[in-house]
Amino acid sequence: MSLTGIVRPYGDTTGDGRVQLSFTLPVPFGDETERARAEGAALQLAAKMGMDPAMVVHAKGMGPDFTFFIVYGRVSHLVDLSAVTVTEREFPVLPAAEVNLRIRSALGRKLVVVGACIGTDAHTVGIDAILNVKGHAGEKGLEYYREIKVVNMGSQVSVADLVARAAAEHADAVLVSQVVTQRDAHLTNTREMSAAFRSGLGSQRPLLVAGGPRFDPAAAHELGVDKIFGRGTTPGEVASYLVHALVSQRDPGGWLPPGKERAGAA
Amino acid sequence: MSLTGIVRPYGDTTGDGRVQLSFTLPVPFGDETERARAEGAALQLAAKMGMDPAMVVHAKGMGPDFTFFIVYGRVSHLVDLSAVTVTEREFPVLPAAEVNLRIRSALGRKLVVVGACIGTDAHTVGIDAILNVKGHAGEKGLEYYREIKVVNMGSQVSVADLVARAAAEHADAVLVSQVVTQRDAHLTNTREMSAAFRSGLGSQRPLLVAGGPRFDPAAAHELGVDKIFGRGTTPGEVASYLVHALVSQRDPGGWLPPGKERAGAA
Amino acid sequence: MTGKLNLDPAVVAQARELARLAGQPVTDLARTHTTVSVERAMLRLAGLDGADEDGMPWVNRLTDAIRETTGLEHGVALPAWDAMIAGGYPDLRTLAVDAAAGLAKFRLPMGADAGLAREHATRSVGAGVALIDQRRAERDRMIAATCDPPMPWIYLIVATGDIYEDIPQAQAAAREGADIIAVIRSTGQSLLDYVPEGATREGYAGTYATRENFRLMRAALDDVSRELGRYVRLTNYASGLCMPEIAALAGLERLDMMLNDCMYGIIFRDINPVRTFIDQRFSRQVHARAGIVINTGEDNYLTTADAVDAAHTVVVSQLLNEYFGREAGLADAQLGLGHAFEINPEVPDSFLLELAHAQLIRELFPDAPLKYMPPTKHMTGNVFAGYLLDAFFNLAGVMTDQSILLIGMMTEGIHTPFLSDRDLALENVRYVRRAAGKLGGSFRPEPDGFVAQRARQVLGEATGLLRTIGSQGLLNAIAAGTFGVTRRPADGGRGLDGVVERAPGYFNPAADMMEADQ
Amino acid sequence: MTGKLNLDPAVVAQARELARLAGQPVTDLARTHTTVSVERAMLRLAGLDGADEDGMPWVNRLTDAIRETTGLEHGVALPAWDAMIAGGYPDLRTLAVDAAAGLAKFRLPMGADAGLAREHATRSVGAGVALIDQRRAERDRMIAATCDPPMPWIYLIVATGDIYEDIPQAQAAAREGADIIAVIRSTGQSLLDYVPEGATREGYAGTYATRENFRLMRAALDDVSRELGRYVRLTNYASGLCMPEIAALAGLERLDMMLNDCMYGIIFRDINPVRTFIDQRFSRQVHARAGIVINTGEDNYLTTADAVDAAHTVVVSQLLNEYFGREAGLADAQLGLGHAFEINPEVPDSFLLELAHAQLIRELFPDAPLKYMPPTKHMTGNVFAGYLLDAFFNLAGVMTDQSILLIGMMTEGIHTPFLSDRDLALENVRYVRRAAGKLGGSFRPEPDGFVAQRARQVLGEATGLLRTIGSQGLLNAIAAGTFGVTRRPADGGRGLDGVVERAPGYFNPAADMMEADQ
Ligand code: B12
Ligand code: B12
Ligand SMILES: Cc1ncc(COP(=O)(O)O)c(C=O)c1O
Ligand SMILES: Cc1ncc(COP(=O)(O)O)c(C=O)c1O
Repeated sequence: MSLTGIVRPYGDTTGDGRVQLSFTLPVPFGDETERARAEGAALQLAAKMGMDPAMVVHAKGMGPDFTFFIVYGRVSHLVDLSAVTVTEREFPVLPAAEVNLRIRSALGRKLVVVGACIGTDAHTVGIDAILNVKGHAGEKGLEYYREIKVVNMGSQVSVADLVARAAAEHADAVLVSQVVTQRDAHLTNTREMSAAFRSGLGSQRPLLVAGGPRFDPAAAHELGVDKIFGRGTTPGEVASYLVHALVSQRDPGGWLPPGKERAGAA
Repeated sequence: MSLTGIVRPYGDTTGDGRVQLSFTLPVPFGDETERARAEGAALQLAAKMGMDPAMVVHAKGMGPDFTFFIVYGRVSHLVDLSAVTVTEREFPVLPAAEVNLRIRSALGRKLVVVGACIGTDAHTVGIDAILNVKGHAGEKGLEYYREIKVVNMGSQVSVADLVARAAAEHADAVLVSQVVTQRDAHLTNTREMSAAFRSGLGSQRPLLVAGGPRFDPAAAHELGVDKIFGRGTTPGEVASYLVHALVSQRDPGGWLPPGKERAGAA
Repeated sequence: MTGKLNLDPAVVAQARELARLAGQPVTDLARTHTTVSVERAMLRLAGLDGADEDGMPWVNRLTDAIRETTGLEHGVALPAWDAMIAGGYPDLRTLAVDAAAGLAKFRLPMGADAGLAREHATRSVGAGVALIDQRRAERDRMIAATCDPPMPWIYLIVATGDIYEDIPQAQAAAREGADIIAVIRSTGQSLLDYVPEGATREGYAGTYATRENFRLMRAALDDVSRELGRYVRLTNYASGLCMPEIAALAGLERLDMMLNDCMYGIIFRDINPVRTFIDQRFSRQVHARAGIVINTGEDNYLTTADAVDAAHTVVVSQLLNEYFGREAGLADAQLGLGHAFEINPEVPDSFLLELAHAQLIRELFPDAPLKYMPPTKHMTGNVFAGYLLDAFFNLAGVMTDQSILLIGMMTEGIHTPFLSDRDLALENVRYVRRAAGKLGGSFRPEPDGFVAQRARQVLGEATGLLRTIGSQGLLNAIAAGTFGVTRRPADGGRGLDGVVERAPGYFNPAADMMEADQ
Repeated sequence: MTGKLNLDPAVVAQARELARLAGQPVTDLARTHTTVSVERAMLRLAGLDGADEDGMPWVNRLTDAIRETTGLEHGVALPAWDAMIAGGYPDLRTLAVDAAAGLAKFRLPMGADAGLAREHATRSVGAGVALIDQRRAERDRMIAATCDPPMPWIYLIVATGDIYEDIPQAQAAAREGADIIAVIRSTGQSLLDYVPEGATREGYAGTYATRENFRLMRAALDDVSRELGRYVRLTNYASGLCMPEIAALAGLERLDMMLNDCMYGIIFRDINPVRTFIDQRFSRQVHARAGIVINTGEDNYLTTADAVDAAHTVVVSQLLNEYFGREAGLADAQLGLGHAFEINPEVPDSFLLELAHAQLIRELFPDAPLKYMPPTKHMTGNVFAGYLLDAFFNLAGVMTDQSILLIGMMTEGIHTPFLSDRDLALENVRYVRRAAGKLGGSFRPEPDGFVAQRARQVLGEATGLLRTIGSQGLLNAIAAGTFGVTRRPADGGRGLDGVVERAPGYFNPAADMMEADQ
């Protein structure tokens, strides 16, 4: 059970390599020959995935053109735990009082957050879980923090409206949620959003944070945002990140949202 | 939906390559770092299996040392249907009357079949489904065939007893069932059985047929038997095969179970 | 359905009366206002179809042109047919093309001109309404020729975004036992103030609702209905900014059921409340005429509110939907009131609570084809747990005699359904129905046991809330976040600019026909 | 448990009386015969442990040597202790070593020699029985110190074949909610006429039942019981040719439950009927003393016979197991009568039929800790369908107040369970118990409805069959294929050569103590 060694999937004995796989192929499952061919095709795929031996334990024709398969088998791939790079959370999770304190002492004003569900996404439960007082998983949301001002624009917000509002509110950070991922809608929308902030506000742009259950947290850079939060995020993590990115790094000369220079100076 | 073309797994659009995978890794899923490492390990395995992108949609710690994962993702492997070799059934399935007729006219006596579950396997339902009058899937078993004499030795039969009985009965064919496959018990037992017939009866050996739900029908040669039947076999298929192997090929000079020469001559 | 819960009929009658009192002012609003979409729906019934090269429908072009010149307070019918007659236009389409180009002249005709316009308009719209009637008769014939499956009807969703992928998936689902196919719409459609045209292939998480998509899918399901000897119903969404128009198109293309709620657009799409209440009334009148069963959306409340705490808001909304629906002419058999199995599976006795809620609703609305929605909120990436939860939903459905079961997908927490998800989901419900279909007969809650008490408690809370709504006003209650813990002020949301108060002399032949129909 | 089925108490009493009549002749057989394994079990209680270098236990060596010289009809105790005393052996082990080498001399002592041998033997065996009593007290203390989980107890299987893989899997299962862990045996063990020795790592589809494996697993479960504050029970199999010995080892190592059926070995292992009936009586006497709950195997019949057609054979067998169990001194609370959820899921109303059967059995045996077995036969490679079927099994279990639920595995149709299969299975039952644990309260079959009628029909068929068995004789009925549609003649099967008729003066101090105990 070493954390750096080589492991294999475990069915019921160490190293047995057992996995379960299911998929559909666009092949018919009618007469005997078709069935044999379909199972052969399924086994070919399993073999290409590295399963040997592989066993088709279930095959079911769905309509005249498709067959669903369940396959069990053994893979010989090794999982090298030392090659797993875990990006440690780059900031500590702080209690709410500490978040408030740091904001007050460093900024001397409230930190302004604008949140929205952009595009045609109407799934607000996730972003509300982060923003609303009610919060999530027993943690209060950002509205509960005395030193954070939250502007929740709700759902289906167009990028143009979001940029305008963020500018008007002198937002330190913009939080957008994307739940619908079909045809990569979340990626398209996030890219569009970050591009608009860049072209609209340039170096004055606020910190950009995206979140949603099917994001890959490692994709922030690629999508042009500063940070991505995935499934199960809690408000405290988000608040702590904001402090880390916008407040704590202020003095050590880290990245500063330039909009704040202005607002702070005003 | 061509039967010879290239296909990919189908989730909800042609060519989307989507598959579902689940497995356990011997890695802990406790604190945040362990969880991140575990998911990373799971994604590493998925990547090695050719899934890209892959998404861990569920991860659950099981005790202190194991984590179960469910992964959805896309594989780019192509399934080449023309490379699937389907071994067509090499014999026609005959109605019972036809089976009886062919045996009577070619052999002039009953065809003798000895069946058993060998080793410590006590699963008789499968072989009984083939042998007993009651049969399987609406088809009567071999006992129902007027021209077949069935000796069903039951379960947990030792190989030595089986060879002795087969010799004593002048069996044309021996049918063994193997259902338990843990630690490849079915393969070991089948090999032991075919070796014993070879060494005990030599060229006089009867036709050797193995069956069970987890056999690979293509492995007959490797296991030293003449034929393997897998899950869902029906008695009619077995009867037809016996006729094909023992009766129909008699005249065209095919392989003859030499025991029969003797018995036929007697 | 003999009562298993010992509900007090007086309390039930009182709840209904309170719902009527709460809804009446909103009905008055709907009777005295029109919307751009109501006007466009009338034009669609009159046969105006198609779109310009940007894809903007001619009904929009024409309505906008009229609005700019004469305004909408008298309706578009008088100016439109007056302009047709005056300009000698052969049809509405030609008029619309000119109108879009700024070439047509509109005025509010008076006297005999008005009479003539009124007569022509009535004739044209009458042809559309007659077509709806024909479609309804066609449905009856199809059902007679195939067969009407017994309830509960199995309701399944397709959502590929591409009508040509949807079709084979829908047919496959029907072959595996689906009685109803719903084609989910692309995420953004409800916010569009026009109905797209033609067959479409690129929706997000759903396929655009267009007349052509309706036609293609209905034809495909007719084929499969004949193949199976079982009439397979088609559902879409009369919801969003174009609710009335989509209702008209559904009637014209023989859809069988439509998602249509008096408040869903308000709460979940941030569409203006007034706009929604006006649009829903007209759309329901059309549905009534077309013999379409509506499906209401109370299930949605339980995705944003807690299913135990907010159980009574579901009942309140159903009573309102019932009131508005009946008022618009819908028969009880057309009121597919919605509710859902959304209690957190970690809650002790969650299944008993679900049974209490489902049985309560069954007894409150004995003649309504209740639509029961599967778990969604508590579906995670654990597809095995999800498959299990869906089975218990199916079981609650058969035990409490629900009419329409929307079949849950084990991958609900992950993606829009795969073909195989749907197939497995159907295997699930088929097993439950076959194995435990008659369990309801042995389900007899103890008279003062957990189930019966819970049901009575929810009914009591519903009555209390209806009383509050009655005194504060429905629009204020919505603004205060009563439904789905979402606040929607009466002057907020999209589409308010499409609302117009009717002037005296307002004329809309479609509205008149529907009203007369009731 | 108030009756929900309106069973006629007179019919129930009659069924019990018929079972007694059918079983009595077999009991007489058991009282007048012994077997090699009964003798060896006595030696084990007297402290003889270990095996020679071929792995053959000393109890076998000693018994075989005595059998060859004096025969077994007087029991091994007299010749053995006589030889010890005469040969000045320090202990049985030394004697056995010599006996195996042909160096020990045996005779049937008479008079005072016999008295002395009897006295020594009684003392030695008494020490073993005292150890069993201690273990029983130890169990009581452990339960008091941890806590006894409420029923239904969740029963889970481990089956890796390797005791050192079994242990972590068992602990993981306990942590996830298992109340009982059963270590399945290697496929071949029941046909071995000896009990293997030591910790073992290479079973097929199960792990050998050995004293050391018992000890290791019980210790591991004690650890986890303390960790969880909940006593986790351990189960194994007192079945096969060594049934009596394994029962003794189980008592000595504080196992809590044992699979132990009066007919399983006959039907499913082709063990000789007479051998089995003798062995089962002695093993049950040991279980009675050890406070071990037995589990009977009626579930197995439904894997070879049809679960609807053969439902009554389950009831008949349970009544026989009850009779034989009580006769051997077991309290009702030790009678874990088995039955199963094995109806083909394609059969209409299968779940109602299952409920009828389960409720019938619950009402027939109100004080027995019924053991309810999950679907196995109709579990295919479709693990989703399997997960669903298991859920309905769990539901039937909680609805009909079963005591012990063996938790089904979604991969039943494929392989012995993976670690994750077990975890998912526990999630399944936890959900069902939490969500629907109280559903039984609302489960009230209509007095003459489908469920009640089916239950009465099965009881009627059982009574009829018992009457037939009474007149033809139980051994003949078994030979005719009454149970599990498998014919087992009284003179067939394995182990008959290990049966010996007791001579006058037969002496077995263990048997005597157990008999006195009753
Ligand atoms: C509730 C719900 C709805 C509600 C939404 C109500 C509302 N006001 O939000 C209603 C009923 C309206 C709805 C409608 C639709 N839905 Co919906 N819905 C869901 C459901 C059941 C739960 C989502 C949810 O609330 N999760 C709970 C929250 C707390 O979790 P979360 O969103 O992951 O948020 C957490 C993290 O991701 C993170 N996070 C999220 N956002 C952000 C943002 C920031 C800045 C940060 C830091 C963190 C963060 O923090 C949160 C707390 O941990 C899911 C299925 C499921 N079980 O997941 C489907 C689902 C999301 N819906 C889906 C679809 C397709 C739709 C529709 C488009 C269907 C249609 N065509 O009609 C419609 C239209 C809505 C639209 N245009 O978007 C699909 C999306 C498929 C996909 N992956 O593309 C899903 C997965 C269902 C499915 N399998 O098909 N839906
Ligand atoms: C019934 C059953 C039993 C019964 C057997 C009764 C009997 N007299 O047969 C009982 C209860 C006794 C039993 C006991 C055990 N069983 Co069992 N049992 C099953 C079960 C539920 C069904 C098997 C069955 O009857 N299938 C129906 C028949 C018709 O199908 P079939 O065998 O595949 O046969 C067909 C074809 O394969 C083919 N065929 C089969 N044989 C032959 C032979 C020839 C010549 C031909 C031509 C064709 C042919 O034709 C048949 C008709 O189509 C399976 C689980 C499952 N759902 O599959 C477990 C299963 C087979 N059992 C299993 C185990 C481990 C055991 C035990 C060893 C457990 C234990 N340690 O105590 C014991 C001991 C038995 C032993 N020593 O073998 C495992 C095997 C795991 C593995 N793959 O290694 C299974 C898969 C369960 C599991 N998941 O753990 N079992
Ligand atoms: C009543 C009702 N209308 C409409 C919809 C969704 O339609 P859209 O979001 O496309 O308006 C739903 C969601 O399921 C609904 O329940
Ligand atoms: C009562 C009983 N004894 C024993 C066994 C299995 O033990 P074996 O086959 O190892 O004798 C079973 C099978 O599950 C059983 O039900």
